[in-house]
Amino acid sequence: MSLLASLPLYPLLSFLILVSYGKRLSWGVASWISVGSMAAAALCSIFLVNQLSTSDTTVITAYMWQWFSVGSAKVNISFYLDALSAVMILVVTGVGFLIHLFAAIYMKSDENFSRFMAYMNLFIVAMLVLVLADNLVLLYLGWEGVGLCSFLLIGFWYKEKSNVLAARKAFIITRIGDTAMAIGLFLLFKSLASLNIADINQLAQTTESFTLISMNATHSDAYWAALLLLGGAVGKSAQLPLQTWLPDAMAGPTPISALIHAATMVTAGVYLIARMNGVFLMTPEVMNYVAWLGGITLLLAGVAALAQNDIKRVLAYSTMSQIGYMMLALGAGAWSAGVFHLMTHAFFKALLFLTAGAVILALHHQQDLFKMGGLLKKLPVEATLFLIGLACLIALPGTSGFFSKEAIIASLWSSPTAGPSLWWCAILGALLTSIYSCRLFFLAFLGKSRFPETLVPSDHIENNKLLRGALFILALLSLLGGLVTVDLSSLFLSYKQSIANSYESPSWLHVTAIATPFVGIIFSWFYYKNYRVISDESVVASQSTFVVFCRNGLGFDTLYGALLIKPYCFVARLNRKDLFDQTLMLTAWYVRIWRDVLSVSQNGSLRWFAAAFGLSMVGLICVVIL
Amino acid sequence: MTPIDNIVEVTVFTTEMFIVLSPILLLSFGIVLSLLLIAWQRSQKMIAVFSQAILTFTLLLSLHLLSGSLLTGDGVQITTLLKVDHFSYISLSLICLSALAVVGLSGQVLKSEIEVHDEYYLLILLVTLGASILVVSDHFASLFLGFELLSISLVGLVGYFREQKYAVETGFKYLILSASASSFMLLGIAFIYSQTGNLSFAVNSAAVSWSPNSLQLFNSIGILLFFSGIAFKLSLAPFHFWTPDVYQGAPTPITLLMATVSKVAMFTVLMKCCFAQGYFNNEHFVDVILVIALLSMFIGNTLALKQQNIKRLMAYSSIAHFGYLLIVLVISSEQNIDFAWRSALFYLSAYILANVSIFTIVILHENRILQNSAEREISIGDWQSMFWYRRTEAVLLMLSILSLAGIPLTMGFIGKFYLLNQAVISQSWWLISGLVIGSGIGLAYYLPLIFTMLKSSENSIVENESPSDTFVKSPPLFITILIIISFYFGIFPDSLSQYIM
Amino acid sequence: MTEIPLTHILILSSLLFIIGFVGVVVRRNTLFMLMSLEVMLNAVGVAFIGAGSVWQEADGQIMFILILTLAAAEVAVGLALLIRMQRRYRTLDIDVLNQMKG
Amino acid sequence: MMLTIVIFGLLLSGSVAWLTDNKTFAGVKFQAKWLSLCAVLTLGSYFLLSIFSHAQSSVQNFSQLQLFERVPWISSLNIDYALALDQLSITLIVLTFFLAVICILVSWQEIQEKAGFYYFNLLATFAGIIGVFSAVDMFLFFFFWEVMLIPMTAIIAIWGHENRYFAAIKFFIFTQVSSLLMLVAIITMAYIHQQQTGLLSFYYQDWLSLDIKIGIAQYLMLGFFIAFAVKLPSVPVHSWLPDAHTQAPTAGSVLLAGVLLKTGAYGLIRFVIFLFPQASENFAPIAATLAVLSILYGAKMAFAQSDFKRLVAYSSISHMGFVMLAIFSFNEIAYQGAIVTMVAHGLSSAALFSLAGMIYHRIHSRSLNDMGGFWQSAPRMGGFGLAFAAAAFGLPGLANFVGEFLSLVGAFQVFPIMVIFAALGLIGSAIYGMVLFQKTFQGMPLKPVQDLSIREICICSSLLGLLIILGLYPNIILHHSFGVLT
Repeated sequence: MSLLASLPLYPLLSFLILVSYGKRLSWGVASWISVGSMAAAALCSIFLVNQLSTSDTTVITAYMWQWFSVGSAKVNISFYLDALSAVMILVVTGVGFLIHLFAAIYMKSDENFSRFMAYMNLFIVAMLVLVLADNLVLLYLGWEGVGLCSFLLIGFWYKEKSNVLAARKAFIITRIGDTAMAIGLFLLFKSLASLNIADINQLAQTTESFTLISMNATHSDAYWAALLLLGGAVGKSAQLPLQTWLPDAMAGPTPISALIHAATMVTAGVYLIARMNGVFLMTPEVMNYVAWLGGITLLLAGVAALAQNDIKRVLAYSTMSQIGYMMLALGAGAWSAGVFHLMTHAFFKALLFLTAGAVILALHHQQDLFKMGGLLKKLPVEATLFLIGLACLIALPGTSGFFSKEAIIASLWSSPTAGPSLWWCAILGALLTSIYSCRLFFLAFLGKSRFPETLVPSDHIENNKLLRGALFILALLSLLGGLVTVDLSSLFLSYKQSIANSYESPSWLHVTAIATPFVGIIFSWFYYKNYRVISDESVVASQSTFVVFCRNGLGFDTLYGALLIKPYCFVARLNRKDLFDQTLMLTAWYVRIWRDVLSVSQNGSLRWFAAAFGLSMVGLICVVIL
Repeated sequence: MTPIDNIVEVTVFTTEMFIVLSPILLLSFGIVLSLLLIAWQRSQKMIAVFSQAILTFTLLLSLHLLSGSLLTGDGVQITTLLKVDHFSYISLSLICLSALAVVGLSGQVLKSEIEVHDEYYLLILLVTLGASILVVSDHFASLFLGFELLSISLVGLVGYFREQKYAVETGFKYLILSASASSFMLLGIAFIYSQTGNLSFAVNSAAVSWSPNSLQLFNSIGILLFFSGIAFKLSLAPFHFWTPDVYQGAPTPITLLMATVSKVAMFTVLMKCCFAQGYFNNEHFVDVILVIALLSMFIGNTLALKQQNIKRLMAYSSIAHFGYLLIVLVISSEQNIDFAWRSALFYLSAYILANVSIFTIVILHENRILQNSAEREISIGDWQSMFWYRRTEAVLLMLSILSLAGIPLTMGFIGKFYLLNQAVISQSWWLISGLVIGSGIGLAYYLPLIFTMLKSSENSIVENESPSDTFVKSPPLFITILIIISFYFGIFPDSLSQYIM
Repeated sequence: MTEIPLTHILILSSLLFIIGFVGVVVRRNTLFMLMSLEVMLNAVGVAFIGAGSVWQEADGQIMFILILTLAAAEVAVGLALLIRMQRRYRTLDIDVLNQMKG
Repeated sequence: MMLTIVIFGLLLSGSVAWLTDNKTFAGVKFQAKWLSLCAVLTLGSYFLLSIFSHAQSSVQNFSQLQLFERVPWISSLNIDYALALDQLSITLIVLTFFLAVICILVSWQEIQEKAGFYYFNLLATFAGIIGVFSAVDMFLFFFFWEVMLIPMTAIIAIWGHENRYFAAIKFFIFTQVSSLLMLVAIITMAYIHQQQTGLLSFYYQDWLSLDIKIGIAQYLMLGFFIAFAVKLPSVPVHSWLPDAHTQAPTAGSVLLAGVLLKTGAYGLIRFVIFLFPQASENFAPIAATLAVLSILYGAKMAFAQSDFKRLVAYSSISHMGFVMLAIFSFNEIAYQGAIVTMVAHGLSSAALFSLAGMIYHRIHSRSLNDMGGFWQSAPRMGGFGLAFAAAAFGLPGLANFVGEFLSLVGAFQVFPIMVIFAALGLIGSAIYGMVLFQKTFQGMPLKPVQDLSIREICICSSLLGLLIILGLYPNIILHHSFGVLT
């Protein structure tokens, strides 16, 4: 299927062109090439999805060539498009196109513009490979590729040390997850003798030995495999315990935060779990872990978001918590809901980030909330767009976020692997979401302006129309995105009958769920009064220890620093002069000692020589006699 | 056996024996002749040429006889005293070759002195004669004669340049120590004789069982004493103390003489004696060999580290090398004797070649330096960056050092390979590990030598190395020949080892 | 006449030999070192003659004659060196001869 | 005859280059570098052509050893001059030729004084290495094994950096002592053959048919293993490598990392595994442990270094650990992985060392502290640096990933726990790769360096191209070096 095969080619081509010609390209050409390629990709993917939906085949595949063969199992470079990956490519290419458009304008003034666009294209390529891969190794290729691109883009302004460190942190932490995932692949191959995703999902159901509790280990292969895959997902999707890299990743340019760290890459973990549902369904325990991970993450992230000063970091934490929702959904077995939320979240979070970017651009790259305020009048358009985004985030009825999040919450109570406690988690999370959203909005747009200089007038930004156009489309999507119903239930398998029992859900659930956001808004309306009303008392960030603690990501960084990084560096520094080398050199030293000892015997005195002769004679005689 | 048999044997002296013995006869005749020559006219050049001629003829003769079919497999017994066989010819030719080299090189050294030195050449010839008697001797008496002829004339040579700084010291050290060594050896012989009642090697004295009965004790101690005397000459640890001093103090050609002629002769006779008397069968003797070999490997190599004076360094390395060579004495059974001979002779020839080459360079170098500075010794530093302005010599030097270190492309490696074969056959793992470790340590002083030659030439040595090398026209040719030989035999060892068999 | 057992002869000669060797080691005067060397050689001679007489052979005596010649030669060379030493160092103390070390 | 021509052709052209360097004949000024480049190219192409023609003509195309020469050499010990090829050795020889070109190109400007002798040594080393890969008479093998050391040591000792003598001696002694053990094992094998069949033989094929009592086989296997483990190198006998790599000139490091280490792996496969299957299977757990140790230790040490080349050297230790783990897991998949890793590491480490050389050529320092922000002034170099670092930490799509993945998958079937530890090496490699790349090219620009020249771009892009091709279509190697290992 050549069209499918060609899908990643457009961005790849533009990447190659941009890389090879680099700075020699003018802004116009470069942006045309990159954005144009994205448009082509988007169109192509729309066409493909259309084809998929109309034709009776549920799957489109494209086989390029055999990569290598692991024993009997062939590992091919070939793509596999079904409803799930269809959703993904729509999100990736569609949102990606809009963000490219935005970025082309946003980054215009940057000296390395073409390099930036090249990275973005490369990222899209890797992301498409990730979602289209028909086997886990190819998926891993895309997986690592997006990791590399995110590394490059976080460190795009590589002259600041902090950016460089943030990039390194992001890469290494995700790499930890990836390694777990790699081991998972080994285990899957060992027990199922295949690496093809569809086959694995099938075999996982049928193979007895896979789910069988083996003698020596306490858990089955399925358990460990699922757990290890979860490790990979956790790393990419910034869930506990590997979430610490995401806030720092905001060091990258804002379009990057929108594209990679909100819309697409971070949701790859969710995609992975959804893809491998066959494996996960074999082990309800792990499903349960997934759910709990999601639940805890969304709460902690929400709490942390409450304490942030930097507008982008607030959004980052909210991303984390929204992905927590998706994980929760997956854990609860509500696959469709999870993927649905993934899509809607991509829309509105991209909108939020881009709008924030526009605001930041207008404020001369000022990101501190406490330096903003009162922007509602100065930037009305941005304010409205932002408001729309927040509405979706809070899941006000009618918005896309509402539909997806409701779907999730609804599925929780009755789910055998989630249950009421996690339902309460979700509700609490929703509350938190609405509160920090309000805080954000109040601080940025209401109240009295705390921004000293005059803003950059919007008409000074060239192609402002285009820029806003992108935002409008996103806004539209995030408002109406809820109306398209994503039903993937046909794709996903269901539980083994053994554990299909569940709680019956009481009637008041839906009411509570819908009511929660409003509670949050009302609460914050009063609680954040001084942010909101125009008054004289200066608004400053609270410095109480708890707030600071939350602001620094609930101390995970310090914890890991003390637990892992410091010991590693210490050992490394301790043993810089290679212990083994030292020991081996010791023998040389030993020989040298002997030399000095023996050279004493060569003292040149004849009588000593004679005496030595006699003595050694005696010694040898002793050797013989004894 | 009874005295009567001896008499009967003595009376028979066929022409065949005469022919077989002819090289040695030629040599001794030549010595007498050169004495007359000296009496007739004192001319250094003439005597030099004459002795070279003598040696050459001896060499050719022995090679001819070697290729000839005179020798039956077991060799020819000439009276009880001498027994000439294949191997003794090979050692004889090795001896003559090195003696030739010594005579040739002495010309360079003697030029720097004033007076006429024809006794010098005479003494060299005498040393050669002693050595050649040793290699054919089959009897303790003849062994003793050759031994003393060798050592006393060597004493004369060692202290020859009596004006030189170390002459007396070296002479005395060598004299006293070798004298006491030979008396040790004699005592040993006396003990053995007292037990076996016969002085010829053929009688297997080790057959006398080694029960701790007092008399047999004397026998074993006798063997030990005898061995220690030889070990002294071979400068095996722990009888090695004299070696560096004498090597350093003696005139360089004489050092070469000691390093090659006397050692080859000594080792040959040692092997003859050991194999004839079957010492390898009794474990005490093997233990002693083991101890001495390991000691020599370790002490020699260790002391050579950080040694700046090249002659001393060679002395130490020779200690180590003869430690390696002792491996051939530890053989499992009679069948391996031939292989042991082959290994030993190949190793010896490799060793001789390396020594001759190195000392040639040393002598040339000494002359250069002695021309412009006062009496001094060659230290490693003088070879700095030699490779870049005196390439042929440096290449020869490197080859020989690599050969001593036992690196492929050189004879030394093949020799070491033979030794390892020998050791594996006789399964003496101790010796193998000693060899491995020893050569490991050895590299630590061989490589720096090479690196000094490779150092890029930023210092002033280059200047006073004027191309006006007045003295030598022949050496470059000589050197190239040496290079070719060492390469050729390193890559095609068969051409030599077939000759040996 | 009664036979002297071989062991006694050998022990006697070894004692003589040891005496000579100790002389070489302990005496610092070069002349005496040479003399002790003579003692050693003659001890060997005793051993040879005794052994020869036990085995009823001439070899022992022949060896002894050879040894005598050796002794003579060695002493000759030794004395020559001794004179050189006297000329150069104005002493016969052997311990001055240790310039070469290491 | 073909192999002989190749080997001695290299030697001959080397000596010609030495003698005619900077001399003018008939108005033409000879230069060693040109001469040796031509020699390598012609001989390489000649080799390839004749291999192809041979593959067409012969029935089984190199899945078994194909004997090329066998003439008696030292007949008194029944030693032959015997050369043979199979797919494994062909793969490695081709790699050698490719890297030979790279070596000559990287030393194009670096080596100015004593160029003639330098190129002689370079070519002599290639000759020795090719001999090692093709010798099937064990004495001959050992001969080449030693011969390739001497010129290599000379290269380190003459054209190396400040501390070169120490490094050279260390390198030489390590390999020499270990290979003497191997020599003893070889001789013992020969005599065992004599005991069993009545005649002495050093011929590899003869040995395959021997049946050795496991008790002895253990020791013999150890003798070989130690020699190859030192060359590989594996912890704890690795410590010659950082010094040698750091002190050697660029081409020297490229050669060492690219090919010389592979001779160790080659020896493990060809001799240890095939001659002593039983013994090495018993030994496998220990070997695997050593391998995992090397992987982790190398990664950790690499992270601790502040010297560019030293860092890469330790990373090589880590990578060769994967090879050893794969070899000793007796598993087809793992063997494929081992071979791919060998080639891939040959390319990637060569690339990184060439990069180090280019940087050294510009700023005359190897210390990472003197580097930083080069991307600003030299974006091309930065791009290549990124790609090579990515190859080093096994980014999928580049050759190393395929190798490491296959090795680990294969080994996982046998040693699951060990592979889990080995996989931690992936994190370690990411860490040092990041450090290497970021300290060099990111951060505040220190001093501007000029970007890559055409020649350097050629070097880098050819290496990168191969890495990508092998990364996306490794079957080039796998299909060809596969038959050996079944």
